[in-house]
Amino acid sequence: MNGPLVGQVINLLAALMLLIAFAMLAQRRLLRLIHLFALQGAVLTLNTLVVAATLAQSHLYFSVVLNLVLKVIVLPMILIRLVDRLDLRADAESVGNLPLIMLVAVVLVILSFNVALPISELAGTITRGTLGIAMASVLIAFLMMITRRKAVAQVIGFLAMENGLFFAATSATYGMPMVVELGIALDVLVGTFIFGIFFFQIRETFDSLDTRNLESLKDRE
Amino acid sequence: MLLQLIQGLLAAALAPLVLGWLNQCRAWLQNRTAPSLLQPYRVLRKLLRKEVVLAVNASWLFRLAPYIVFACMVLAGSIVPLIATDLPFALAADVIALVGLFALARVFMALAAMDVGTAFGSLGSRREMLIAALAEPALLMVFFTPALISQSTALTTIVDQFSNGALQLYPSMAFAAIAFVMVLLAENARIPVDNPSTHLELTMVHEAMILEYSGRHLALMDWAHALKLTVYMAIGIALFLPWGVAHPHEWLGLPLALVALAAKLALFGAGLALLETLAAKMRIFKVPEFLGMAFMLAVLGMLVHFLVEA
Amino acid sequence: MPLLDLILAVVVYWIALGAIGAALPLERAIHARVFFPISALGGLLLTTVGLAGLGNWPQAAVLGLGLPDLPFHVRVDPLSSFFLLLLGAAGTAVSVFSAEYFQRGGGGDIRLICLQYHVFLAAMTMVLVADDAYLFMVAWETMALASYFLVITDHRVAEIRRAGFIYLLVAHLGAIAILLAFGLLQIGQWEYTFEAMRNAVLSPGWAAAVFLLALVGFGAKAGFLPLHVWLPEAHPAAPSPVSALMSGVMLKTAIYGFLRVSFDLLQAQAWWWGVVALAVGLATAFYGAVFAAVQNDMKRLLAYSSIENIGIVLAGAGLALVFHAYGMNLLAALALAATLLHCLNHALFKTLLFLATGAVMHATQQRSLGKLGGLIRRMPWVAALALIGTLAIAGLPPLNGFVSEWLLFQSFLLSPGLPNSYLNMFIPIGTALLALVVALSGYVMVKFFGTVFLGLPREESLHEAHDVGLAGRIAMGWLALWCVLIGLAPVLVLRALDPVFQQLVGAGLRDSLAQSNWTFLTAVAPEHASYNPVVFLLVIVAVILLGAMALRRWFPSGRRRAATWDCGFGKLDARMQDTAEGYGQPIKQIFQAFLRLERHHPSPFDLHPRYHSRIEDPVWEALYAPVARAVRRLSGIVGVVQHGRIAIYLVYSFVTLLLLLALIL
Amino acid sequence: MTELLIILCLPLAGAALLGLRGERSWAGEANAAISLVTFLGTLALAARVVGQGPLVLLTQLFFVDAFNVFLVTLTAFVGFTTSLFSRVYMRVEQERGRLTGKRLRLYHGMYQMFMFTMFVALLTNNVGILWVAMEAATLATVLLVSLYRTPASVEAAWKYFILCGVGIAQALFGTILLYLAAERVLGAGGSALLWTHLFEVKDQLEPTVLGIAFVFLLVGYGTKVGLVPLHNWLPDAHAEGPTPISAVLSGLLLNVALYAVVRNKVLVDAALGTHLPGYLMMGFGLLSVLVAALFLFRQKDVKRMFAYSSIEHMGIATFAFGMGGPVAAFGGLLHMTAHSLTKSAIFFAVGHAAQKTGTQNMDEIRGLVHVSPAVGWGLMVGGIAILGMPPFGVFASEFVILTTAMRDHPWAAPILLLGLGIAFASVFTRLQAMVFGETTAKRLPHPPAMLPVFVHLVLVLILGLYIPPYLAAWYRQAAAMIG
Repeated sequence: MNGPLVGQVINLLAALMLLIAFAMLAQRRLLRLIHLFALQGAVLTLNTLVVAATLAQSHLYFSVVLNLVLKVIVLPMILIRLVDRLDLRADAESVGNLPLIMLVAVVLVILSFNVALPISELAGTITRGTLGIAMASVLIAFLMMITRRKAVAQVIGFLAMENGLFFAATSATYGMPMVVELGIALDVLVGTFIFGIFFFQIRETFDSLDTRNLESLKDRE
Repeated sequence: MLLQLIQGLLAAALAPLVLGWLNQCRAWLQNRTAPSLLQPYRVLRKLLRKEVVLAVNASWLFRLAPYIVFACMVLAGSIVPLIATDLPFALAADVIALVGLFALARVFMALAAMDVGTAFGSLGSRREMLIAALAEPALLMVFFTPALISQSTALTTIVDQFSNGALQLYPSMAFAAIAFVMVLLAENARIPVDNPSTHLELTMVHEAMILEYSGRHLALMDWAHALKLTVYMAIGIALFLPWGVAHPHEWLGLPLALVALAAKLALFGAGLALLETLAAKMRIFKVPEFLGMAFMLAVLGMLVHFLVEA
Repeated sequence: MPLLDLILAVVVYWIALGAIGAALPLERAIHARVFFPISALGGLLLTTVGLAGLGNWPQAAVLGLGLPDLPFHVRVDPLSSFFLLLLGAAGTAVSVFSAEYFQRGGGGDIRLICLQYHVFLAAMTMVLVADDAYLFMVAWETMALASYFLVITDHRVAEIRRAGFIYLLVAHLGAIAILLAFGLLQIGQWEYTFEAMRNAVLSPGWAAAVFLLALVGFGAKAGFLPLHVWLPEAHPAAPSPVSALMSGVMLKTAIYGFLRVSFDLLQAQAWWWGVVALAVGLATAFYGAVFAAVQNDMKRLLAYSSIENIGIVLAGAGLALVFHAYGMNLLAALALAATLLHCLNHALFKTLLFLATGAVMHATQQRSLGKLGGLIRRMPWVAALALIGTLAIAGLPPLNGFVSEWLLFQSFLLSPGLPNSYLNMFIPIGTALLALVVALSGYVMVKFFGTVFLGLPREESLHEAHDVGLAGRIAMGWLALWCVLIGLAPVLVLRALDPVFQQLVGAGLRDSLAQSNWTFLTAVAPEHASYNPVVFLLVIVAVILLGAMALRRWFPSGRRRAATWDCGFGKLDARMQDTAEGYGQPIKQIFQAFLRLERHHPSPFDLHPRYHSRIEDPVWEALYAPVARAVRRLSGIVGVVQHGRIAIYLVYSFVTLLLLLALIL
Repeated sequence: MTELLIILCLPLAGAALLGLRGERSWAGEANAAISLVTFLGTLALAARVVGQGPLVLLTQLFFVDAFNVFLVTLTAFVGFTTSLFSRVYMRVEQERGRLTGKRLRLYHGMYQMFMFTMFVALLTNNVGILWVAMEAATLATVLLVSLYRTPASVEAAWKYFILCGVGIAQALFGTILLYLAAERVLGAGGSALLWTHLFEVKDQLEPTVLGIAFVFLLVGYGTKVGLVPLHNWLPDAHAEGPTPISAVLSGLLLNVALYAVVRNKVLVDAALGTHLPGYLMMGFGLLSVLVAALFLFRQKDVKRMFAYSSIEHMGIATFAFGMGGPVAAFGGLLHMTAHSLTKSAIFFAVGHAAQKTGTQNMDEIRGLVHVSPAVGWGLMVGGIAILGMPPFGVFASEFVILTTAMRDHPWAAPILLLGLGIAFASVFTRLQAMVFGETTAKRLPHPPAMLPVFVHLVLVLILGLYIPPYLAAWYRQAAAMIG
């Protein structure tokens, strides 16, 4: 595919990433949240594939496979099995006043564009335009973690943030060196396992995954 | 050195006489028949012959104190320029050292009073120390003014400077003189502050301290008290009426100095007696105001010296 | 052997002694009888080194220890050797006394006390020879730390723990102020040796800042007015030999530090520094005297009296600063002579009195004045030596207390020579306040000696009080001897101290003292004022002997013991004497404005009416309580930050990120 | 080269072995033995680096210079002494029934894994691997914080995980931007993230990108260092986790995080030219000192109090490195060493004290000196040292830092001293109440392992009075490189 079309496809995929991020922010039902997360992983992998294919970045193929396996198949499957074991299928949580959060998210997008503007001029990659979007998705994932009360939702926010970061890496510098990428993938995988262990620990001690009862340690009389 | 010895003995001998004269003046002013001038000597002789009765738990301090107090007063007597100014002992102490000497005597008297362990002894010593504590700042300010004028704190220099200098009226010295008299009354337990002849537990200060003494110890204490009064009057005279003291190496000036001294002491004694008959004894906690006023007068004298004379 | 090596040898000797003492598990009696007398030898050596050091040239050296680019610098000059002399004299006496004091109990684990005691002595010596900011700070706070551990030897009592804490806290805050002062003195080249600080040229503003910081920093350790609150708590809490060492010597290291900074490093540039020091000094002296008069605990009384004497020392130093700033160096030397001599005198008689209280507490296990009395018969030696100490501290002529006060009065009386007319008028009023303080100290000491040693014993247990042992007599005798000697031959002492005056103010008293023979102490010139202690003593003794002989020969009369006069109403007992509180009542009455008095009057219907009154230190309410409340409120506000909700923590991280990004772009 | 292998592979092997056999009685001894051998390895490596200067090993994957070799040795030493302490501590915990065999296995396995991640983070030359190692360190310790399964420890572990995870994520973004800037100068491929290359080329890097990168890196690694606005996880994690873990967290993890921040600051400083990174770090440092000091005032739990004291000391070290200049850097390095030695010693003593009195609430710990003089005096002397009282090393470093601050930024010195003053007042009241006074605590059956505590305190005392010449040369070499 010739140059401008590739740029348009990549920008399209980036826009899709941002849309999914907004959707996850607003999603109340847990199960649908996991599906959205898997979708975001898929879009990310697709984007990396396009970049690898069109710009002859051979080492990216390896990370495409890695992402596909990790972020589209393994992690969502682990999360869904966890949700089944913790029988949270029907769990839903009321997100705070949604319009305000959305407004903050929009402001975040604007802010990240302005911050990313000077950087993107410097980046040599043609995908530099999407750096702003990558940063926005990271900050929105951060916002999602702040607004959610359920432990699982916070973990999904954390993983979404990882997705955002990975997307930033591909758009800024065509991905990180292989050793580092492997390390990050390993960390994310182990992290998710440990989150799983935590879910069971929290259930044992608090028999509910609501972080509201995780507020006893404080210094205020 | 001989002259020095004479002055010491003279002061000791003269003291009871001055006290006798003072009592005589007071008697006349209160139109009572006055006791004879030599009555204090007879009292001393009587006491010296009597047997000493010591309290059961009196320690060596109690027995030693009278001697120390008497010795201090004799030393003070020999330092103050009664008849001549170039005496060897005069250099041994300046005005501050004199105040220190009186303080030494007073501390020993207070300690001896507390040694016996009765209420009167500690009551007397507590009040004596209080009065002394409040009197010392005033006394120091009184000495400060003449020291400023004559650039020295040694009594002999002050006397020389005032007596042979031109006759000059110093208003600051007037303030200092009044303050000095008030301090004298306080220090020597005269009427406005303490009644020397009373034995009323509540009011007595000096008497309370020597209540337990008897025989020769009491004699020494009374003699020292009289000597202290004489020395104070002598200091007053040296500071404020210095004329007539024999100048150095002037042998023939001595008899004249003696006569001048006697006259001045008589005058001072009469004045004191007048003051005592006029004033009534004040409450012990009024004494701080009395001495505060003395202090104010002395400070005023010094300020006047700075403003007017310097 | 140059002096410096001797001094460092003594320091190492003491530390080694402490370490061995702590290591060997000997039982108490042997421990005390062996280690403390040996350390007294170190004290003696230090005294001789101090004396020798006064004479010759300053020696400096650099030790291997310390930071790589700021190794320890040590230096002995006349000023530090004078204070070494002071430390040696008092230290020897205290060590000898502790040999006996710690033998029979005295609280706490003897091995720890031995370690901390010797580290304390070594630290004080290092403070006096330190020549750079780092070694000074290390020695300064090690001294504070060692004395803290000594203060809380028997830490089972809550008040002692509280006293120890306040003491170390104020000492630490003082050290922070001193560190700031040194920081300002190096004006930007990271040069922290005293040598560099001496020739550092500071603008008047910074120099004033350094002076005020030094005043606050050393004041916290010496006990100047607003920062003195720890002293009456900490000194009584420590075992008596330690409180003797703290009161006698440690306060003087603070004065040494103050003199070193204001005279040596800053060369006393502005006259108003002196006035500030004078004012604070007089206020401290007055405050100490008044509070001492109303105490009824033996050691608290002595602690407040230490505050009073430190106030007098500071007043003298202030006056010397004023004279030096106006270039009247001879008068500055006179004022400095009064200051240093009073430091030495106070070290001697205060140590003597604290050792006496130690002996009394050991014999009677009583500390409150209300439960003592009549000990002069059971403990004649202690009473006699304490009498010498009492007379000296009250400033009575033949002894050393009077000499330093006489010099101080002379320098005050010479102040009208100052060109500044305000000072000419205000300083004499300061003199009057000083006279009041001296007289009050007489009052306090009569109360102390009277209630403890004289009168009837107020408790039955006092009857089997035993006198102090040989070691105690030697220690107290050594101090009393020094008091008498300095009292009788002040001129010799001042001639020895002349190099110190030359070093600090550039003028000495040598020529003004040389005009008359050694017995006459003269201020500026003989005709101006002179005082001859030898004549005083000789005449008094002569008159006593002659009087006694004359009376025995001419009026021989017997002596009989009989009951004391009881106004005829029956048996006199100990309860009828004045209590310590009663003795302090007039002062409480007159100076009520300065005291925070809480009086509890029994009501007429009480079954067993009890009257008690408590005197508190108003400074505590005025300065310390508000600070503590402010910090508590502040930490309350800050506490809100950590309130448990994870979402809020994430918001903190988020907001910080955004703020920094905004800052960057 | 062989030392590097020992240092890296041994802990990994240890982690595997102890992971499987952790509950056995000899597990504690094995853990200590492995740590000892690793420590000897680090000593050999240090001797080699001091002798021959910086080394680049394993095809540029690992880089050892004066700065990180001193931290590696310190980490290994404190790791070894903590393992000695944890041997006794864990046996007592087991007897009190608070730990099952399975959890002991997890504990010992994760302990060695944590040491491995520390060494990798310190020794790696690749900034990306540095990030991965930090993330792995968080993963290793998070399960240990919730070892006791009490509600509070689970909550602490959860917060620790989420906050550090988010923080580290931002550090990753910072690393990506750094990589972006480096790639423009060093060309694509793996070498752009190697610290040695970055160091040579650090002044040609793009300023604006590095500025933003440093912000992300500072906030990311700052969360791990525990600088104030980002510190919230630290007190909970230290108070609720087992004491050896608190000692290791306080003593080592904070140092390594600060090491990462300083590594990046060196690059960004040269690139930006302005003193901005320094001012940012100084700002964070001062804020940490003041706020932590105020927090100290109202603490009830002893480990929580000393956690806040760690925040305060890390604030001082960050402030020192922020000031820049060889002398300040020297002070910062000395402070990191003295702090980690003293703080770990204090946590050992606190661990024993808590076991003796059965509680961590300071109001119920009384009269330790009577119960067991070793623990009592260890805690008191440790407390005195950490509060910066002179004869000890912490005062030496604070003296250097304060005096340099007075020279370069006089306005900062009073704030620092105010913080130190308040901290002294608040900590000392509780310390004195705990160590002295009447007591009801019973004596423990077997003697506490107080040897590590006194070894640490003697080292800190030596640092306070006399810094050995080769150590001083070592610090100066590292400081010159940082300053």
